[in-house]
Amino acid sequence: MTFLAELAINGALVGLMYALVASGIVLVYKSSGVVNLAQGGFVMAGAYLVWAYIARLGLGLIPGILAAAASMGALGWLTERLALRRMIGQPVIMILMLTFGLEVVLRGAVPGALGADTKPMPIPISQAPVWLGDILINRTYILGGAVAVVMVALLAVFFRTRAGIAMRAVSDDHLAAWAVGIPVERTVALSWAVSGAVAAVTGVLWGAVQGVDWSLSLLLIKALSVAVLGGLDSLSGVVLAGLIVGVFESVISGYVDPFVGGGTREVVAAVVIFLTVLIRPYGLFGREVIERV
Amino acid sequence: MRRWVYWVLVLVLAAGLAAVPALAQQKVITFGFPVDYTRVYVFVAEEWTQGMVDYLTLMNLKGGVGGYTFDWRVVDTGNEPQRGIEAYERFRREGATIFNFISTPVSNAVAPRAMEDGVILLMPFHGRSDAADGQTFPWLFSLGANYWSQATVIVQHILEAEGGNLRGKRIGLVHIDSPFGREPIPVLEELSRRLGFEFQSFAFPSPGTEQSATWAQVRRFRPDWVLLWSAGPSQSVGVREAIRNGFPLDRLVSVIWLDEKDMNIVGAAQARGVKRFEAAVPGREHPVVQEILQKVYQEAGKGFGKIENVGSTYYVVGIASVAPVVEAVRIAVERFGEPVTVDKIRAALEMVSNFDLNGLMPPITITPQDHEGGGMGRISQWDGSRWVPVTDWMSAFRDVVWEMVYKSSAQFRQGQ
Amino acid sequence: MAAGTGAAPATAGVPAGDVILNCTSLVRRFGGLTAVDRVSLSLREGEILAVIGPNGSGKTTLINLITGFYKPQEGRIVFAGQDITRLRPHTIARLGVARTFQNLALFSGMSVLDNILLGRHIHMRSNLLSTALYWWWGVHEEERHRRAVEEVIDLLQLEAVRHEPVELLPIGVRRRVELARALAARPRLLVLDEPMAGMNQEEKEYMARFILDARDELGTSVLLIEHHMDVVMDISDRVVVLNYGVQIAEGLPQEIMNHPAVIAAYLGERRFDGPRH
Amino acid sequence: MFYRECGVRHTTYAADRALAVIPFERALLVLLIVLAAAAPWIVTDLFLVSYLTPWLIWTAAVLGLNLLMGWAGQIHLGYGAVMAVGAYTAVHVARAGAPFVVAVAAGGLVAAVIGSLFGLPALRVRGLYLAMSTLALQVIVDWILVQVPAISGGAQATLLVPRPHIFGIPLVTDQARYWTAAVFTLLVALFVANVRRTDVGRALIALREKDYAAAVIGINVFYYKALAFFVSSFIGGMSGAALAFLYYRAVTPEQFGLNVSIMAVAMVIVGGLGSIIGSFFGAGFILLAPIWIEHGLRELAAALSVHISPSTLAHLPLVIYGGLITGFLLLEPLGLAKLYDNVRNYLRVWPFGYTKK
Repeated sequence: MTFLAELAINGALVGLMYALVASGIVLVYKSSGVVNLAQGGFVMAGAYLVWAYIARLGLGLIPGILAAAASMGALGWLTERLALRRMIGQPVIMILMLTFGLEVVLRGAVPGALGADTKPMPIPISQAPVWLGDILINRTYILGGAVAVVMVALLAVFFRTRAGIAMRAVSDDHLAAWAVGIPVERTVALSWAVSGAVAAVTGVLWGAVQGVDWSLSLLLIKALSVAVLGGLDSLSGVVLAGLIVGVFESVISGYVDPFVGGGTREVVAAVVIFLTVLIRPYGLFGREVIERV
Repeated sequence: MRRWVYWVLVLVLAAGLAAVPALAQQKVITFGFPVDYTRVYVFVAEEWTQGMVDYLTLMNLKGGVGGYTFDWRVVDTGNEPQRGIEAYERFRREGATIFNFISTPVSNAVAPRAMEDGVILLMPFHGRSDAADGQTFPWLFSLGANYWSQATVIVQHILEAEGGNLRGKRIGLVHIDSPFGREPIPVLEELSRRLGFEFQSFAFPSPGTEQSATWAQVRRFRPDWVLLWSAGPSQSVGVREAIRNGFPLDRLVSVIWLDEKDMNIVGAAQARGVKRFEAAVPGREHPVVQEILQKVYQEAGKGFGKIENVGSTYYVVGIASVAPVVEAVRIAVERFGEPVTVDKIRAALEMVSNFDLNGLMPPITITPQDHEGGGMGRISQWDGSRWVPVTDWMSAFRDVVWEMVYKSSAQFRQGQ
Repeated sequence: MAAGTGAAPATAGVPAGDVILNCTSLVRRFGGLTAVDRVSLSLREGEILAVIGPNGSGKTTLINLITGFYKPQEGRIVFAGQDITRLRPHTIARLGVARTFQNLALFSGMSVLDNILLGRHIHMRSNLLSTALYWWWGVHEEERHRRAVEEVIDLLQLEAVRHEPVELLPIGVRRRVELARALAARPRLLVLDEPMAGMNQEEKEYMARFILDARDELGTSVLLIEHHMDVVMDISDRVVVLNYGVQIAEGLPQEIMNHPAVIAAYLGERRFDGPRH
Repeated sequence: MFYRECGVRHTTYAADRALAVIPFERALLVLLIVLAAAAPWIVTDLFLVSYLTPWLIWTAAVLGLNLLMGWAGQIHLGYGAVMAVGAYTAVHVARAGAPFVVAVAAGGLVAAVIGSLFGLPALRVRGLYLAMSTLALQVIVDWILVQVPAISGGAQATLLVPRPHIFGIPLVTDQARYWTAAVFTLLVALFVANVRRTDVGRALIALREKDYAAAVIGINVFYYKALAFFVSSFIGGMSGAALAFLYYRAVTPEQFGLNVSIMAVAMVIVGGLGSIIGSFFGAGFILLAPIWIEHGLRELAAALSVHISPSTLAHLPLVIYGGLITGFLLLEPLGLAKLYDNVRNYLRVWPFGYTKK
C-alpha cells in the first residue's frame, strides 16, 4: 500500500510538472489555434538562459530566473511577430512545420552558443528525502508540483483579466474579436510572450531534475500528449491530464515492469493516450467541434 | 529577403558539393571520426574526439610514427545512421581507413559495409560487444572492455569488497531500457547462479530523466549493491535518486559512463562515494597528458578543443582508443615494411601486445581471436573532487564473457 | 439511369409517374427544439417539388434527413420502394439521390472537371488494381466516364472553365459546378438546397433554366428547397411550406401564393393557425 | 518559355489526361529517366551510394506518406514504425530463404495490415488528435522492437540483411542496388500518379476536403480512409524493406524511430502536400541538406582558416537547416513543389506575364 501511495504521489507531482510544460502549448493554442512544436525548445532555451544568467553573469537566483523569463517572453513575442503572424490563414500543418523548424534552430543555436555539455541548474534543492511515513517523496518534485499548481492557477486568474478575456475571445473567433475592437495581433503576441515566460520557469524545474542540456527539448513529446489529452484549450484539462499520465505511468510501470523485464513507463503513457483519443476524441476537456452540413 | 535565402542555400550547397577530396598525400594515415556532437552522445563526443585528435596531433608534432603522419576528418552525424553512412562513404573515398563513430546505432549500421570494404572500425565502449570475436569480425576492434567485461569486473570488485562471498547478497541493476542497458543482464544472471547472489534488474525508459518509480522498486528489493547502467543525463538523475532513497553511495557502481560533470550536476560533495568502472587514468598527471598540454596546446597552439577538457575522463578514453592504433602503425612499419596499407595495420593491430601507454590504460593484448584485448579495467571512486582508483587493473570471469561473445557472434553469422 | 427522358409533362400542377420519394411523419429533435415535426411529403418521378419556408423552418434539416446525415426520431423515408430511413449517406447516394449544399461543398484543390468526375464515383468500377494497371484497365474506365461528364458540362455550359480550379470561380459558376457534379451521377432524385442563394436576378433565371433542363433532358425528379418564392413559383410543380418545422401548407404554386398561413408565416404575423412552440 | 503551352491543343481525352501535358515537360521527364538510368556513369560512386540511392528510396516512402497526408488529409506521426514493420518483416522473410522480391512484398503486406491498425483512430478523430494517437502507436511499436530480441536480432539489436537477388542475379554492386532502387521508386511514383488521376485519388481528395460532401456523392468515407492507410502503409513497408536491403544492409531500431517519422512528415510538408514532384524535392531537401550544409560549413571554415570549436561547428548546421525550413515555409507555405510550380507557370505564359494566374 505504501508502495502504491509512493508511486502515485511521485507520479502525480511529475504529472503536474508535465502539465506545466503543456500549459505553454495550451496558452498559445487558446489564442491562435497554433500548436507550438518549439515549446520543448523554449523550455531548453529558458533553462540555458537561467543557467547562463546565474553561472556566467553572476546574477542571483531570483533575478536570474526573472531575467530569463523576461528574455524568453521577448523570444516568444518575437517568434509571433516575425514568423507566425505571416502564416495567418495558412493550413495548420504548415504552421506546425514552421514551429518544428524553429525547434531545430533553437536546438542548434542554444547549445551551440552556450555549450552542449550538460550543466547543473544552480538552484539549491537538497537531495535529502522527504518521508511521509514510509513514503519517500522527491523534494524537487514537491517544489515542481507546487510551482506548477501556482503557475497554472496564475494563468487561470490571468484569463479572468481584461487581457485574458480578450484572449479567450480571440480564441473563439478571430474575425468576431476584430469586429468588437480587440487587438487580435497584440493579444496573440501576448500569449506567445507569456508562454515563453512559462517555458523559462518550466526550464528551471526540469533543469533541476535532469540538468541543463538539449535533451530538455524532448519534453515536447510528453507535453504534447498531456496537452492533447487535456483537450488543448483547457488549463484545468491540462492539469487533470498531467495527473492522469503521471500517476498511470508511475503506478502501472511500478507494478508491471518486474513481469515484463523492461521499462513500460513510456508505453503506458502511449496506451493511455491512444485509448483516450479513441474513447474521448476531443480530449478530456476539449470542446467538440460540431460541424454543420 | 527572398533573394538572400536563395543565395545562402546556393552558397552552402555549392560549398558542400565542391568539397573535393584532397589528394591523398604520401605517407599519411587518415582517420574518420564522424561522431554525434548534437544528440544522444553529446555528453561524450566533444571530449572523446578531442582526446583522439590531440593524441594524433602530438604524434605528428613528434614527427609521426615510422615516417607516417596522421590526418583525420571530423563531422557531426547527429546519431543518424544515414548521415553516418554518408560520412563513412565520403571519408573512405578521401582515404580514411580507420573509423570511430562514437555511436552504437551508427557503428552497427556501418559495420556490414566496413567488413565488405576492408576498413577498420573501432568500437571501444560502444558498438557491438561481440566485436571482441576477431574471427567473425576481422575488421571490427573493441580495443577496450566491452559491457560484458565491465559487468564482470564490477562483480569481481563487489566479490572482493564482500570478502569473497556473495551468497545471500542482493545485487540490483538499474538500467536504461535499450539494448545497451540490457546487455549486462545475462552476464549478471550467470554470475548470480555461480556466486549465489540474488539478482534483479530495474529498467527505466529512455531518456531516463524521471526514475522515481524505478527507484521505489529498487528500494523494495533492498539491494546490497546497485549497478548503474546508462549514459548521459539519466546518470546524474540515477545517482540523485540513490541519494534520496538513502542508498549508500559506496555501494553504487556505474558502468564506464559517469564522469566529473555528472558529479557536479548531482553536487560534487553530495556525490562522494560513488564508484564506477574506469578504462583509462583521468587527470593531468600522466606524462602523455602533460606532453599534450605542453606541446600541442602551449607550443603549437593546435589543441582541438577547450583546454579545460584535457585530462577529463572521456578525454583520456579518447587517447586510449587511438593509442593502440598508433602502436599498430609502428608495428606495421617495423614488421611488414612500407607502404603501410590498411591490411597491414589490421594485421599489426592483432599483434599489439601488453600495450598500456605507460600506464594511462590497462595493458591490452590483441590477437586474431581476441579483438577486445583482455577486457581489463578498474574501479574508481569519487572522493568529492576527483576520481580515486580503488582497485588495480583487472579482468574477471573471462569464460562468461566469451560465452556471451560467441553466442552473439554466432547469431550474427546466421544472417550472413 | 432514369428512363423516359422528357416524359414528364411540362404542364405544371399535373404530376405524373410513380411516387419515387415518400416521407411519412418525420420527426427530428435537437435537444428541446423540434426542427422537423411530423412532416410528410411525396414526390413523383419527373416532378419538381419545392419546399419553402422562412429561415429556421427546418428545410435543411429535412434534406439532411432524406440524404442520411441525420436519422429521424420518428417516421419513415422510402425511396424508389426501398426504406432508406436508417441508411448512411453514401449508400443513399448509391441508390440515386444526389444533392447540392446551401453553402456549397465543392472540393477545392481540384479542377472543375475533377469535381464533376467525382459525381461519377458511384458508377465507376475502379479500384486499386485498376489504378495499378492503369494503362491496361483504368484508362478505359476513366475515358468512358469522361464522355458522360462532358455531356453534363455541355448541358450546364461549363466548357470554358473545365480546367480551372474551383476555388477561383465566382459563386454563381460554382453553384453550377455543384449542380453539374450532382447531375453527373445521373440521379433519379436531385435534392437542391437553396441553389439560388446569393445570386442576382439574371443568375437566378439561368439557374432556373438549368433545373428545368435537368428535369426535361435527364428525367430527374427534383426536390428544391428555396427561401424566396418568386423563381420557385415559376418552375415547381408543387410546393410544400414549412414553418417552425411544421408543414403548414401543400399544393400548386398559385394556391400556395394565396394561402393565408403561408402569407402569415412570411410576414411573421402570429396568427391562430401558425404553429408555435 | 520552355514550358510554353501556347498552341498546344488536345484533341483526345487521352492527351488531355497525360501525365505531362506540356511537350517540354514530357521531354524533360524522358530526359530525367534517361539520366537516372545512366547515373552510374555520370556521377561519382560516392554520390550514387550516399545521396542518389537513399534519396530515391526515401522519395518512394514519402510518396506513400503523401498519399495519406497530402491526398487523404490524414496526419501520421508513426510512419517510421510502419517502415520498421516492413523492413523487419522483409529481412526475417528473406533470412528464412525467400527471394528478395517476395520478401519486399511480404514486408509491404504486413506493414499494410499493421499500418491499417494505425488508421483505426482516423475513423473517429482527425488533426492533432490523430497525430497523437499515431505517435502513441509509434512508441508502442518501438518498444516492442527493442523488447523482443527475436525480432530485433539478439543482444546487439542489429539484424544483418541477407544479400538481395533478383531473378537469381545477386545485387552486390552499388550500381545494381541503385538501379533497383530507381526502378522501385519509378514504379511507386507511377502508381501514385495514376492514383492521382483516377477515381481513387479523387475520392481521397474529396474526403480530405469535405467528408460530408464526399459521402453525399456516394463515397464511403470509412472505406476510403482505411484504404488510404492501407496503401500508404504498403508503400511505406516496401520502402522500409528497400532501405534495409539496398541501403542500410543491417537494420537497427534507430533507423525507424520517432525522429524518422517526424523527418518523413517534414519531407512531405517541405516538399509540398499532395505533390509528386514535391515528394522528390522534400525527400532530397530534408535528407541531404543537413549533410551538405555540414560539409559545406566545414570546407568554408577550412578555406577561410577560421577556427571554430567542433561542437559549435556541429550545431551551426542545425541553425541553418532549421532556418531554411522556417524560411521556405514563410516564403512559400505550399512547399518546394509550389516554388517549382511558380517558375513553371511563369514560363508557361512567357512572355505574356500578365495572364499569370
